[in-house]
Amino acid sequence: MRFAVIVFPGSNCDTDMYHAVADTLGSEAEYVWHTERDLSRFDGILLPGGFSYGDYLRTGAIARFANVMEEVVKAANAGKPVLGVCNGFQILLEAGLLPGAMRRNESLKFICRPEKLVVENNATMFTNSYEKGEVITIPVAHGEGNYFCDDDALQELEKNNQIVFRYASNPNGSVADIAGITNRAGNVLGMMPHPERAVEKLLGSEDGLKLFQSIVKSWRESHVISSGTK
Amino acid sequence: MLSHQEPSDQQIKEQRLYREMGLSDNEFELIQSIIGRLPNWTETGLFSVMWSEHCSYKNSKPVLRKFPVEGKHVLQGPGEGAGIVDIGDGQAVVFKIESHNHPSAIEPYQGAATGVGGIIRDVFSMGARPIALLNSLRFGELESERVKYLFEQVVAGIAGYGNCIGIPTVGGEVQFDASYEGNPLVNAMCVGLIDHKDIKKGQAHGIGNSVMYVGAKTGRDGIHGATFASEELTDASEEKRPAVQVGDPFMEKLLMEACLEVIQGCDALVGIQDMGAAGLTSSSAEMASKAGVGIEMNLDLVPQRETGMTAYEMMLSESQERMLLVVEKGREHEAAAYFEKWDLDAVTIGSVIDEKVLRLLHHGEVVAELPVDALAEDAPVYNKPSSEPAYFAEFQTADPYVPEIDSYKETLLQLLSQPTIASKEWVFNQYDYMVRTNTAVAPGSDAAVVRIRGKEKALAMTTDCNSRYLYLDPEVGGKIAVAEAARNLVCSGAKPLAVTDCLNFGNPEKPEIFWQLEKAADGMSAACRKLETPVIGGNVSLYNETNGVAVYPTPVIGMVGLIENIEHITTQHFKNAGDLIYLVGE
Amino acid sequence: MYKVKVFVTLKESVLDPQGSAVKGSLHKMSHTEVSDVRIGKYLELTFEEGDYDIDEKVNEMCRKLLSNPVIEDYTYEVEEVVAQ
Amino acid sequence: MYKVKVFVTLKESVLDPQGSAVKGSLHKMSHTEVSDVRIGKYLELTFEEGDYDIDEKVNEMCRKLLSNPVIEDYTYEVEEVVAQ
Ligand SMILES: Nc1ncnc2c1ncn2[C@@H]1O[C@H](COP(=O)(O)OP(=O)(O)O)[C@@H](O)[C@H]1O
Repeated sequence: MRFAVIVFPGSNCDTDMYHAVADTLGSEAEYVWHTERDLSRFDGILLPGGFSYGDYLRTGAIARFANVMEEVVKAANAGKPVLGVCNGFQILLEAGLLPGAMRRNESLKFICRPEKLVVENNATMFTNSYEKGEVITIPVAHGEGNYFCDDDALQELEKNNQIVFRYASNPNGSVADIAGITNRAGNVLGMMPHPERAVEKLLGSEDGLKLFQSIVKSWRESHVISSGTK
Repeated sequence: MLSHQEPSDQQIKEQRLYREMGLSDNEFELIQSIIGRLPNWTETGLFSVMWSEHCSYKNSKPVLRKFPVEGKHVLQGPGEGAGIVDIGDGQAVVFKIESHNHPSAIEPYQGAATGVGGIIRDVFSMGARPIALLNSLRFGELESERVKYLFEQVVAGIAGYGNCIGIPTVGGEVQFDASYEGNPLVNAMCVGLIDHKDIKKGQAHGIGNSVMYVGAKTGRDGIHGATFASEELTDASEEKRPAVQVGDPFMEKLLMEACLEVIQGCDALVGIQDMGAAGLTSSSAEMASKAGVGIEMNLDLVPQRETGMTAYEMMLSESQERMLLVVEKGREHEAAAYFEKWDLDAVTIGSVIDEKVLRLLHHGEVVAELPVDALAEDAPVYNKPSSEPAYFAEFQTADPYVPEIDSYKETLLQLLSQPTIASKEWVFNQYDYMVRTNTAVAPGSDAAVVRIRGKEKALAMTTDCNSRYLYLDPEVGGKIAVAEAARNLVCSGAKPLAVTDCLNFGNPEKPEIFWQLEKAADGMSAACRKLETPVIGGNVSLYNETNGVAVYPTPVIGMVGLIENIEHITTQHFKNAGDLIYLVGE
Repeated sequence: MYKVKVFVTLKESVLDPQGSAVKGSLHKMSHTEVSDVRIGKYLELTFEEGDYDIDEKVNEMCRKLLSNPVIEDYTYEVEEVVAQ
Repeated sequence: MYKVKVFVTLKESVLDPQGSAVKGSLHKMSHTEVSDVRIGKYLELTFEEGDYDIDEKVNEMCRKLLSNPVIEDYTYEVEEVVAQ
């Protein structure tokens, strides 16, 4: 399975994402510059954290106009896994690939620390290696992770099982303790916590590794089936 | 500030206008005798910044000579942007600490943020990839609204810049004491990693080569910042203060990535230096002076953010996020291509010349022409008078203080609730200390540990200084500061390598202050010799006084150590109930 | 030439953490008569002369980039500046 | 009751990195007629009736809390709202 790690000017967790996938997971990964206009060679798209365009105006607002985003939308529509972490999540929101918007943390301060998350839905291509209800430790590092959507949108999210992760103890004021959501189809995941920072014991937690393993597992399964039926 | 008629050279002399720029009568005379004529307005400005304490170390040089600077692993000692120490495998560690005290007192968020930005540029302009940031902060007692505001904003500024650029802030220290009430200290340290083959020095070799400008446009911000940093703060400082520099960490991120790519990939690059204090003036004069050449620049070509800027304003501007490059003639486009990728313009604004002068053209006229060595090398060096303060003699005769403790529990709780001792989680949880996923020991232990990806090694780093000890006895206190830093590293599993220091003191023209400075340096030097941790660079911040009262002598020690195997990493926390506790030492 | 002032505010229904914090501080400073604070963005854009409809332009920019319609509203004012 | 609109802008000579980034982005979206963008804050404050001078109040708040006089300027507009 081949991953693209999209790099915008100001991305700064691109190397973290790359190493998590290439070194720890042992998959193929490639940095892709924001001007790229063809992502067809990739099986999965990763939008890393950071401060694309300095996070000026609104987080993710400027990045979503980058050339590569048209291709990201295409990949999402084609059902490929698309994972946006932190700034990547914010970009997916701005691009309309996920519902809702981000506000500043309730404390108005940047928060960096490990947080406990509850796996709400383990029937996604991103979470099939976790148990439902499993509590995992994944670091957060953001100033604008206060997720907002209106009541109707929230009901939709709940009804369709789109809420994948919730905070065990809400650090930023997010509606319904939401830490990560998918789109309706389940192939686009946005989350504020950083699974790519939790793939090595040396750095404190390995709980994020299963997320990447899940992606590979479901990709393999779907590819074994499809090649088997050919 | 619209450009107005500049005073003539006669007026500068007769009305002693140079004094407002921080030059003394003697210094002005020295300038006249060096150049054999009166300097014009722009030239007076160039001298005033280059001869400020901040750039020339004219008051502190004799003190700095005390430090041991050599060691078998030292690849680059003091003198360049940052010092470099070998760590094996063809790799080296680059680090430096710097102060941004006065700007932070005026505008704490931007002052702290641009302090971080400046130290990062020092490190990547050497060709090193910045891998960690630390800081060392001092404020008045955490009681008044003003101090709380300063503390909050300084921390937010450090976080704002470091988090955005994506370099983890992994450690630091905070002390609260009344002596810092009007003059907080904000010191920032950056640690970088470099391959030996990429070590680039800030020099301007090669007659005819092009001088290129990259990064943010020049505005009127921070004009006279270096001079401002070399004066005491008074109530009148409010009026004198320059337009505050605003940091743009996004611009710096682009600049950092582009510069590292140029340094590693473009062999047309000859030299590179950041425009720090005294901006275009110090970067050009120092690059030329070190290489024994001159530089001619056409100021019309300097990218400008504001209209109608004078030569004086452009040369003294301290706009942030700018770099000066020397590139082989005819190959400018090769360097420029690297910057284009990052949406940055690299503009040729001048060239390296044979005559050892800094020649500036503006609107077709030569507006300044000065010998580069006079600017960069010939600032006077003062051996200030030093005298033991009366308080010191008094302390020596006092009986040692023996605390009486009724309830150990009470006293312990009281101690733990002191802001200086209490947990600093409130601070470091605002810093992204994990980005780049190498932080093996996060803030909260004795020293931070950053592993080196792909190797078994790691680096441990810390900043330390207990200025109360230094006030009581600067020599012993200086030793203690170094020893504390070394202990923090050793306890983390590292062998200390070297030291960078930031000497924050009061007004050196007062003999009692100068005495503190000398004694502290004696103590630090002795400890550094004993521990074999040479001083590979640092920064001096004098005149830390408010309305005549100095801060405690505060020579902050930044120390980096090598952990040869990540298996050796140790943290300070108790691990399991039932483990034995040992007390080691005297 | 036009000078356009754009005001971007959070929708009424969206809780404004910054506004609440400022209100809290104002109350602490005993300005208790302030019953509500909302914080938004204020943008000043300068437009050069050209062959376009200024309202169309501004609305497009606001919808696409300058505001996020999920949580924000915008208003603007256009001022024509006569070149000197 | 008063509704007060406060506009906080960076001083002329102070760098506005946000504004530059937004301008760059507008240009990329081919709105090249935009020659300058400055970004500031916009605050809406609601004041309850009381025994105070509204201008004095607002100026004090602006100077002390709502703007940072070192790098920012402010202006404001007061609108009197008749209680329904
Ligand atoms: N300004 C700061 N920035 C980052 N980390 C800090 C800062 N101040 C303190 N820390 C971290 O908090 C921890 C405790 O600091 P401190 O109370 O000064 O203890 P010590 O004196 O043992 O170093 C250390 O890990 C230190 O790196």
